[in-house]
Amino acid sequence: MTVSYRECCKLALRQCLDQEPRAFLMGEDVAAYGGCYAVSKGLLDLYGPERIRDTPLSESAFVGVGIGAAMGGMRPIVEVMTCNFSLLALDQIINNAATLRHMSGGQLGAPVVIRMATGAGRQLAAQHSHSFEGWYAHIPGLRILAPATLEDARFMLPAALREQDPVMIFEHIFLYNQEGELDAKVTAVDLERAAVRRRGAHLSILTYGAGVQKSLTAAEALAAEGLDVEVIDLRVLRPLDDAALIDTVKRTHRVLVVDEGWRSGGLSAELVTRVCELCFDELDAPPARLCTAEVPIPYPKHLEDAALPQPATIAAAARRVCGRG
Amino acid sequence: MTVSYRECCKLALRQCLDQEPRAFLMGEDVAAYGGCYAVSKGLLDLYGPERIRDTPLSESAFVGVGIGAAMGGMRPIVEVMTCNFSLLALDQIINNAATLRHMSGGQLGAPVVIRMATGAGRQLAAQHSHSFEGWYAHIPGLRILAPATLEDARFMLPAALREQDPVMIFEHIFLYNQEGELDAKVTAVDLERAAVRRRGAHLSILTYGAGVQKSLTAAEALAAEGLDVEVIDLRVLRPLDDAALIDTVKRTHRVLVVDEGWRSGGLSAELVTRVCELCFDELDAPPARLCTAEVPIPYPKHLEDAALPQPATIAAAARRVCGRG
Amino acid sequence: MTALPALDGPTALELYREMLLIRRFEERCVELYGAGKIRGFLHLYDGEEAVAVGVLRALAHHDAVVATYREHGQALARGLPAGEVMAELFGKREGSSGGRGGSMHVFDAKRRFYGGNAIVGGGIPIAVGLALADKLLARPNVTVCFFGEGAVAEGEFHESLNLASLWRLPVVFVCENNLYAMGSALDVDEAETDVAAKARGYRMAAERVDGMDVVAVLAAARRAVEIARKGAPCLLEMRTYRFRAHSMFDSQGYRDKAEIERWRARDPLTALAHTGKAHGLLDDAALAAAEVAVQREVDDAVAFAERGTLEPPEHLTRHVTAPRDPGRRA
Amino acid sequence: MTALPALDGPTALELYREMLLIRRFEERCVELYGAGKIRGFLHLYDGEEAVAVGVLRALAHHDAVVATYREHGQALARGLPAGEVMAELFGKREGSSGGRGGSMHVFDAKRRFYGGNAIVGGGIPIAVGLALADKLLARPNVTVCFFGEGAVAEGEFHESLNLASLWRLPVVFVCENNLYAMGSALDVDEAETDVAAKARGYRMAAERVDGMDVVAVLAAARRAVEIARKGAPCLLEMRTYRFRAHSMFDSQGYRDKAEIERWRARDPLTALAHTGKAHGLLDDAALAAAEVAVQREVDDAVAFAERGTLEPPEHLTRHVTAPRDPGRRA
Ligand SMILES: Cc1ncc(C[n+]2csc(CCOP(=O)(O)OP(=O)(O)O)c2C)c(N)n1
Ligand SMILES: Cc1ncc(C[n+]2csc(CCOP(=O)(O)OP(=O)(O)O)c2C)c(N)n1
Ligand SMILES: [Mg+2]
Ligand SMILES: [Mg+2]
Repeated sequence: MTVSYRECCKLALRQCLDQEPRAFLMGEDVAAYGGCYAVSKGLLDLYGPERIRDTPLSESAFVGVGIGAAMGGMRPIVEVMTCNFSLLALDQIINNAATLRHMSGGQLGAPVVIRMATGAGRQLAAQHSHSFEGWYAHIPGLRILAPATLEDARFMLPAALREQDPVMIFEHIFLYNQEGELDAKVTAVDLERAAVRRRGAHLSILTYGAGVQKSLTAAEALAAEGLDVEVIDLRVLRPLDDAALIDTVKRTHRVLVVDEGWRSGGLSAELVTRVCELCFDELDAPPARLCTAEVPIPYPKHLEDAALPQPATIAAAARRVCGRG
Repeated sequence: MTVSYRECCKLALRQCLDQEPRAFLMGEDVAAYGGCYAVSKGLLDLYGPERIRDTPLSESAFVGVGIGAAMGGMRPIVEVMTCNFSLLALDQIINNAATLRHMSGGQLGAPVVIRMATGAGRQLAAQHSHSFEGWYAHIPGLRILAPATLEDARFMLPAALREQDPVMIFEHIFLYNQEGELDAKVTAVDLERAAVRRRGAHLSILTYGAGVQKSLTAAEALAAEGLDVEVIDLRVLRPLDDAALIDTVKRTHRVLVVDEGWRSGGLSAELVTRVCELCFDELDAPPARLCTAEVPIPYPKHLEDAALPQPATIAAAARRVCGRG
Repeated sequence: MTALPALDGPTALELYREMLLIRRFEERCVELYGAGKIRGFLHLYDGEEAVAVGVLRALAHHDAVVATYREHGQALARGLPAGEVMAELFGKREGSSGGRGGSMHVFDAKRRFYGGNAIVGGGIPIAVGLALADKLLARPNVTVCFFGEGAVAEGEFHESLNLASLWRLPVVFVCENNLYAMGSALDVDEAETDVAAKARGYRMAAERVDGMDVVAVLAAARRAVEIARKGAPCLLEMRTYRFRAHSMFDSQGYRDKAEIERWRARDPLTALAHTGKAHGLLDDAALAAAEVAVQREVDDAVAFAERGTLEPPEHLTRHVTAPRDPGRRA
Repeated sequence: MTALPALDGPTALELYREMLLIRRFEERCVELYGAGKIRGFLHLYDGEEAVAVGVLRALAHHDAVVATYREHGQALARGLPAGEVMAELFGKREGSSGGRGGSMHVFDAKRRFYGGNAIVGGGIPIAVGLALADKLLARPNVTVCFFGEGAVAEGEFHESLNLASLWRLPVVFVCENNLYAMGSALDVDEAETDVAAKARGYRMAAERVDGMDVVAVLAAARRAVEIARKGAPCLLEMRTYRFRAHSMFDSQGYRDKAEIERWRARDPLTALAHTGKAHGLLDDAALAAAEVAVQREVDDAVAFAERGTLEPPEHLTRHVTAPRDPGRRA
């Protein structure tokens, strides 16, 4: 039976609400409207308005309320519609959620899960197309998740709900409609490790989110040319899985980072740097990165496409790293 | 005659207010109180309350008002007391100031200067010790400045005021009391280039802000050991001066980045990555970085000291990069 | 429909024509969205036309306007050429924002139309800043700031109203209270649903206006602009309604059809046509002529947009910052 | 000083003793700051003692408290051991927050004392969240949230009050209106300076209270806690004054000495001593004994802090996230 990424997100919410009586979902239009990307459609009827709570447009306050409720013993799942609006709540996320445990000397924690949509690709223009997940990964105290597969969309959230610290989950807007079979053997996922989505011998692509599918597409094309590409889905953007990086570089000796964040100061730089720090001597070529152009995302499709990494540009970059450019 | 960094900041403000009738200063406690770090002390008497405007504690609104006033033809200098509070204004900075020109197809710009204090080292604990300048450097549309010297404190602001786009200036709290002679030959500075603060042959330290002085101190100690270190003050954190990076690496072939930002996903990663991208083959050793530990800054002095790069740890890292560790 | 004190025939016809232009323009947008010519988010002003048309008629050309993502109505009422707005929706370089912005970011510097802001509440401080510039430069301008009633829950609304009042700035805040923020009814979002009362809480004049009645809107806007022109902010709470979905993705489970029908019965176009005729200011011939003219204007707009050109991808990184004097680095 | 309806001698003495403890504790802090034992920002409660002492006496131990960076008074009145608070100011591991927080971040999970927040307004949503948790878990608790009048300009204040009222949450908002936010007088910051009126604008009960009168504060707090206990938020605007500088760095050019002297004449300690004696609830011997006991408590606190230990630097990265089951990665 095929299922969509969106449905996986919903099943994940249901599991949380069914298994954890202290869990509740809160955010703008999660209840009556059903969620801006229809993820929570129907949940209001199932769980009622106490557990599926519509909030006013008050990002800073309702994220803070989620943090406070977590401190008070609840297990809030806060939906900030999209990462574009999360800037309004950033003070709460950084100065409260991420620092509370430390400031209190370990006495208190804020086990709140903050979900949001992220990414470009739907012609939503400059203010609605941000990819901030890599940027958030800079902040100590947060765990940052980027589900790229149906299984991760399905099982990361329940795992996040069991964490003792704040977790942010970034669901890519481009993936919601993605459909496929859920692997029946998977009933839970860890929140630690990167995953090898395709084995390869010549080059490692390090990516996450919507970059995974694009990189797999590129890898297929490259395979036809005799280039055997490994695709690593980082899954957890903070803390990064160093062991997985070392592992793959030892196998392929070449690295390409594919990141839908902007180039300068993005997560791509961290990955290149880690690879250099962890296994410089294993490298047969300078690690490279392919990122979104350093421009607020433009509205027209052809320009938006040109701004983002695409299978074709990924393939081209891969060839360059392998000296076939 | 010696002058302090704080006085240089004030002289810079005075030059702006004297030479540009459309300039005004706005922020919390800039007028009656004289600025939380006493930078604007006395300016209210000189320029009056229309040009030295106290604002309420409404960071998002008054930064947005600065952007709007800039769109309306003024040349606002907005002081956000410290970068710690700037998170509250981040939506305005990113979604309006940084994107306006692009969204409007180049018709409009927001020539606003946003100044703020940054940095740790005064035992102000987790919420008041952030170093966000490197993080801001991720955002296209912004120019990010980090004055580390008296001359830059004195002349970056007037230059910023002539820009057509938003500029953010991060003044390090540890530097305000720094004193010295202003170089009389300098009457203006550019907002483009990194500066070589010390010439050296064996290693390039790339740093900025309070890291410059610390690195120079380390360099002196290393000189006694026969290690000749070059210290590059980046000055402009966005856009980075690639030519200067290539230049110095070609001279020394070894790189250490010193950054008071957190390690993962910080500016340090971008610098390491650029160096790899621009001149991998010039490198005699993997580029290294020394950053602030990945922890909200703790209050006690000994732990805060341990969290931040210090001359001794810089020297130790430098030795390691040079194979003398 | 209020009495028509100083309204003359030509003005009545012009108000009608402007509302009709918005209506027909957006009807075409829906078709074009279906055809894939317009993409991204598209928020229609259907039902709310009287607000933009009435308010903006009270402005002078030197005044400024700040709007939201639901701003086709404001853009057209402000006099932006329909062809340029349509070209923007097509993402063409001939568009109001050179095609970079799309439906949510229509700008026109010449006409002091400052967007087009897709962050709820994000434009409010901008408007206050524009007004501050006007005050500091001693220009006699007023800035009108549109936002929905949903924005009232954002902290920025409060911060901005306080500042505007504290500094006595010439802003007219226009709250388009269409009762819903996406799917959230006002009383789901607000403990106190009287928006005008909130403004009075900042010591500024505020009025609640029937936003389905363009004549009432115009009259209230004239009063408001006069207050602002004298140097004080004020707020107009426009009670209005959107007849259609929030955007192209909205199944509207949060309200019932009967409610929509009740409001449709108060369609601002029909209402004006009716009263205009009753008072002898409008007649069927004039209305029919307006329909023809507007249809042509919309046809022309679409043709203009169709003819428009795409920016070459090599221009991608333009307009991030102003072009720099290449000599500078030397 | 208000009449003393139900106040008995022991309670009067206890209120006095608590206020005196805060006063003497902080006087010692100033000395210790001069001696370099305490560093960072240090904000004194000098003059405002009646607020924390009166409000927190109205709470049960299961209630919760959220405070600001000016929270020594709240911490002590909440019953945190003076030695632990002082050790925190010394940065010692025996401190309330293990030394990690310092003056601005005193926490005590056992006593439901949730800090210590140095971002103006930052604690307000946290308090609303704590109250939401109590409501959802059907616990009969109330959360008290302290903040200064400067915080009223922050958008978060408005967003939070709206939410608390909309969802009918058991929060008592306590605005410590000491007339200044650093150097900004309230009328420099606010178009409307009546804070209680702002709360009423969110349909919540609000009262203005003489914050220099601990008995009035206690009475008002009891009323407020009762309202909250029944499931509705309310706000108390405490009119008070800080006798000293905002922090250790403040030349106080923004107010004149005479104003300070006028307020000093209303010192909450002297005022309570005076009325207490007039009503036969306190006598000189009891006050003198309180002085001796408090001095000893402060001496002991300093000694405790001095004896405290420093966390080894190898522990630096502790308490960023909870320790993880090492098996997890397997
Ligand atoms: C800060 C922010 N939060 C959420 C959104 C998503 N969003 C877009 S429109 C909207 C509803 C706004 O309602 P209202 O202000 O009443 O305006 P209307 O759409 O009714 O005209 C929401 C929640 C946004 N764009 N910005
Ligand atoms: C968001 C934010 N902005 C600015 C500051 C700097 N600051 C610290 S205290 C203060 C004044 C606050 O005044 P008020 O709320 O009245 O409290 P009081 O200090 O008088 O007790 C300011 C501006 C801050 N800590 N947080
Ligand atoms: Mg609405
Ligand atoms: Mg105050």
